[in-house]
Amino acid sequence: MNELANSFAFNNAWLIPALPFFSFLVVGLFIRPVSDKLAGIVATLSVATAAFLSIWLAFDYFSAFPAGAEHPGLISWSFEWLRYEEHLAVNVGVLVDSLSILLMVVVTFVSSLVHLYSIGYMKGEDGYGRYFTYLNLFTFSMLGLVVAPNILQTYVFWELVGVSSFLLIGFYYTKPSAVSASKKAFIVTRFADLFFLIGVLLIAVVGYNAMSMFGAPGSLPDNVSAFDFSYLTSSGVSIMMNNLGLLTPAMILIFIGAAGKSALFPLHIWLPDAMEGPTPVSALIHAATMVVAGVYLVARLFMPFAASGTALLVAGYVGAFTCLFAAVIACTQDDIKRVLAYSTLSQIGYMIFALGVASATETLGYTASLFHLFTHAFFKALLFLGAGAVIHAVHTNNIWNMGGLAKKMPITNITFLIATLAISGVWPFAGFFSKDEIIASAFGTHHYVIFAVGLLVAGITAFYMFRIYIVTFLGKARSEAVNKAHEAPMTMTIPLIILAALSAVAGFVHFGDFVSVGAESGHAEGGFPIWIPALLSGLSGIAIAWFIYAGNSERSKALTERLGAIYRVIYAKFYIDEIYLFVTHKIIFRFISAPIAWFDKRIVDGGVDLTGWMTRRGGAVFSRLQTGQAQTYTTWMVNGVIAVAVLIWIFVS
Amino acid sequence: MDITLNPADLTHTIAFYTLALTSIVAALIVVTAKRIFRAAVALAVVLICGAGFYILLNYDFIAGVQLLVYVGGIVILIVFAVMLTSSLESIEEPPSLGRKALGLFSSLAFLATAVIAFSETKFPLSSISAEQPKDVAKAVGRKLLDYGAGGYVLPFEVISLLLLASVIGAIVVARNPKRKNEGSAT
Amino acid sequence: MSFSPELHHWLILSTILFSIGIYGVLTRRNAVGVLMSVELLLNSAAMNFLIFNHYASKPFIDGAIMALFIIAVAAAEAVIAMALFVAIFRSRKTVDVTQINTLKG
Amino acid sequence: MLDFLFGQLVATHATFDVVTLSDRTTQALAEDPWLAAGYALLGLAGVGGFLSLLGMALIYVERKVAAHFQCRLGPMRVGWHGMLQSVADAIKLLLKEDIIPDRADRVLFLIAPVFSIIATTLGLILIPMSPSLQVVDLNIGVIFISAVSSFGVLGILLAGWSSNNKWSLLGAMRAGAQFISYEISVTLSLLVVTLFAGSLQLSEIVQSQQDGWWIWRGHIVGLVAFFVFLIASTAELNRPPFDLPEAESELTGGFHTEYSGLRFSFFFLAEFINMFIASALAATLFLGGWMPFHIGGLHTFNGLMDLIPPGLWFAGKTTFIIFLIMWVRWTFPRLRVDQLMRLEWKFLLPVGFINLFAAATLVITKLYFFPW
Repeated sequence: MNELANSFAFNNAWLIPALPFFSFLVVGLFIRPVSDKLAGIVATLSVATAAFLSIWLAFDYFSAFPAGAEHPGLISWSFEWLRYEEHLAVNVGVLVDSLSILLMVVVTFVSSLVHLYSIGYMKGEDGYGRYFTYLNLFTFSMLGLVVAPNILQTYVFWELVGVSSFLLIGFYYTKPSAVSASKKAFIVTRFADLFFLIGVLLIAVVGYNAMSMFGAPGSLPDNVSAFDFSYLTSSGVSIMMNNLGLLTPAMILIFIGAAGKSALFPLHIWLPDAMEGPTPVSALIHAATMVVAGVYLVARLFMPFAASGTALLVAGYVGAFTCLFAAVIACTQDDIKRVLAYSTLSQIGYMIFALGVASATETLGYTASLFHLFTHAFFKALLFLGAGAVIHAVHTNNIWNMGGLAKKMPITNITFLIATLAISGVWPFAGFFSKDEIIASAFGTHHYVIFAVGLLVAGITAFYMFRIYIVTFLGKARSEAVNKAHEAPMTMTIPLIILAALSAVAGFVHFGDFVSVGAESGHAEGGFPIWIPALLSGLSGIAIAWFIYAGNSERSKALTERLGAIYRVIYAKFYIDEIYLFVTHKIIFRFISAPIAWFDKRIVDGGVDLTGWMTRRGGAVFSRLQTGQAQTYTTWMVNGVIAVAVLIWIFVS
Repeated sequence: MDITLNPADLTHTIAFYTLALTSIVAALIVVTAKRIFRAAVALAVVLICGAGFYILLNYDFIAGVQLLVYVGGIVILIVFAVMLTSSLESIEEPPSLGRKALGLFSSLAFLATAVIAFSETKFPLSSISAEQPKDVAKAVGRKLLDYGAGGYVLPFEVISLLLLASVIGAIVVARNPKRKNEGSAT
Repeated sequence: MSFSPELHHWLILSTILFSIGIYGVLTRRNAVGVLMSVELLLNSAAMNFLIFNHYASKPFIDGAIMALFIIAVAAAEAVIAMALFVAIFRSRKTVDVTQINTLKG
Repeated sequence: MLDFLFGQLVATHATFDVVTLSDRTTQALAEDPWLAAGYALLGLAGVGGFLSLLGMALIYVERKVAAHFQCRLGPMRVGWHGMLQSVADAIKLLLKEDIIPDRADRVLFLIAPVFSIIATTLGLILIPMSPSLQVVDLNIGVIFISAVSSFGVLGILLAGWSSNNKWSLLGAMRAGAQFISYEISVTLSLLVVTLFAGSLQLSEIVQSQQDGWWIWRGHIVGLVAFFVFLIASTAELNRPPFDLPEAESELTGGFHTEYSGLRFSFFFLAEFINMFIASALAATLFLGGWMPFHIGGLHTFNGLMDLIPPGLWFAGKTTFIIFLIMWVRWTFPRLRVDQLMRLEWKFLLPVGFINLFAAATLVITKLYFFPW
């Protein structure tokens, strides 16, 4: 703490989430009705300032606690919001540690670029000011989430993220598809959040009781609350909960919440639809904010997860399955944003299974996961923004209506290619290092199935990414729109260039020195050079894509026909949505909801109606007493008083 | 039967019974008179007799206030109300027999209850030596403005507020709504 | 037995007046008549205060103050009642309380 | 406290102290109720005689004054300068037929004039005409006078109602409204003097003016109170320019349109005696009553003034104020109803309140002339 006492950025860390919030209020209430243009500028500037502050904070923090040293969690600012008991309080505050700094930097940085990009992208749209208002709110929610020092604040902002994503996905609220997509996203994540809430309450109850019995653990201040992360991640709590048999259920419940936000199988169905929002919003949701919230949550609670073991393993396999599953679907989709959405699912799967394979002693996976989060934020944002630029130019999402855009849009082409290479894991781009580390951690912890999936998906990723790259940018133009396409304006290309540069070099950061968990940073390098099969896998994917899609399109069509039914199943995304519909409509609605509705209508409402009916009838009967004659009432009153007097007299004397 | 014939006491007694008889008769006229104006006059008589009672009880100041406010103010107000709402020819219909019976029952029940209660209760009488303040008006005035323990300054203020509120309320209620937009005409 | 007025004589007198007032309140058809009967009630209550003050708490004058208050309240009440009667008469052309029964259930 | 029932007819020589009944007389009266009753009857008879004489005199004065204001002579035929005119009128009135309208409320019609005359009588007995001439000296005199004067208006209301005549009813209602309104101002100015004197008893109020009359010893406050009292009492008396309740040109005769003969003379008499009472009250409260003109501290001057008998002082002052009221009658035109109400509620009432407040300040700070 002392090292940072003089740091402006640390002392005013609350400004980082607060700036977008104030901007949200000011823009939404005062500027938006006056000037759309100013709204965009103010919103962008506020987030850019927050980004600047968070980078400053990162700089100060890592100067005070240099690479390799221990990175303590510090509370920069906090106030007591609710206090129930001595050990049951909810604070609102700003927690500064390496994890929150990482996410603050990523969120504010990507968000400010998205804001900047949006100024160009959204020009001329209806609701321009409203858009920036929502964007600010979204950024604020996400920042509030990552700086939360306790799980209840996390939960509050978690829901706020859900609300603001609902608003943004449904931004084109006149479009029925956008409306249903926003509802879908909200309901699915909300459904998952329910489990999260139960998990939170479970651990809070146990933690509170433990603290009432034994007092605060020695290393923590006396006024620590059962909700605080510092308390939840201490080993004593985990052991005790484990002994009670509650740790694994609680952690799995929390993981379900994380899976909802991070769109892990089977709660992934909202994410591909979420592209109904404006493309920069997709970039923000997919790259830096909403979907990584789940990863962040698991990372934040890594110690209890690790203590449970089982929960972590569940996370690992769910992640690995999502990773493969989404990658396979991505190979068949025609919508450029949909492909990118499935690639996001796949990459999130990587991050989650990397966390899953890690343990309290073997922590490489933790570092690798966050490293991938870090690099993925840049190239996925880049991919989406590039795709946005393309869509902006040709006004279609279907890749088969594009082609040959490389000449029309050189900057977009090059930046998109860099991102594609990065996500495919080609040296020296960022994705290579992080993905390599993930695969290595899976291998190093002897999870060979997951390791194999990781290797396979690396190839598939390269395949589908190059599929869309080749179809979109190379070859001949396949539609009229392409001929009219031209390069995007400056506000859109500048973010592309910045992100491209970062995608290229971000991998060289010695990430493990900064973000790690536990005592050792656990670089399980050496031994077998994992990067060779990983790279080979990626390159072979690129080669297959090149073979199939470069040149004429005959081969791809032939392949499609030959795969037949399998292709159709994959193209229909394994009919997951249909299964959901079937389950909800045919089973849940018919056998659970309908009886409940009947019960509600007939028994509950009927009871209320009966009360009302009885009251009305009773009123009708008693209203006969209401003659409207004041003197009748007075007679009752006088005789009543006399009766009371007589009664008092009889009973008192 | 032992009738003491202390002359001062006798005049007192005669005055009491005369006034009592007058006031009871007048009160009966108040509640039964078919011509409402006669009831008002009877009410004035009852109230004047009330002032007489107060004088018999040595509260001459209260008697003065009674005459001033009740007879001079309230009765005249009531007479006004009569004049505004009925005419000389309007003779009140007698109440229905049931209502009459009910009223008679209620009032007699009250009378019986109260009289029985009085006869059963031992009231703590003040000692013979206790003297009433010489100048009741002065004592009442001091008590009304006394803000210490046992003072009545708060009720006094409340009463003044009540009067103000009732005056304003009366104006608002009685004002002809059709004429409210006219200028300064009264 | 003495005929000279004592506490009980006074109390019975005021009670009789009060009972007559009750009868009037309950049976009078004219609203002004009801108001007059209420004045009877108030008057006998004030009288009771003075009676008790005279016979039961001689050195104090709190009863007299209460009587004063009752007179003041009666004045306020008469003012309001008269305004109400005028307003009612204006809209319904009658002050017969048995006709004023719009509150009938 | 029953002493007011018997009265305090005092028959001793003039001194400046209030002379009460001697102890022996008081004892005699207390011991023998028949004596006391006789005494009371005697007092009442005296008052009644005084009442009628005074009334006739006032009527004569009124007519003469009016005539001279209009540059004519007035009654000249009966007696010297028409001195006996009032007697002739009285005889005429007494012999007139007493008409009761067919559809009138007989009972009320008959008792209405009695109400008026009783109120007047009750007011009259309180006036201290000289140290020895005061029928009753109540310790709540001021309140009592205000109270009984309202009986008079009750009589007027009764008369107006029971006549079953539109003019009468209108006149009565005007009288009632006027009386209730102006009663407030009268009481407020009475309270000013009560504050100054520290007593409600009329004899004590007169005593308190030994060093100077309240009209000038009380600075401007006393003067203002005096004028407010004068205006408001003129209005209460239904005299011009406030004679709306009986305005001949509008209501033919107001509340007494239907009255004739003796009953009419009751109203007539009551009206004039009321004027006398108002004047006498003004003289008593503001001009020192029977108290001679004194200036605090100037003993020689005061002694000189004492040579004039107090009864004369009282008569002089009262006559002066009566003259004032008559003067006003022939000087100002009659007000409209709305002007009348506006004068009271928007002018006299605020002035009265401010004046009372000023009086309270004056009393607390003892800022009179001769504050001993």
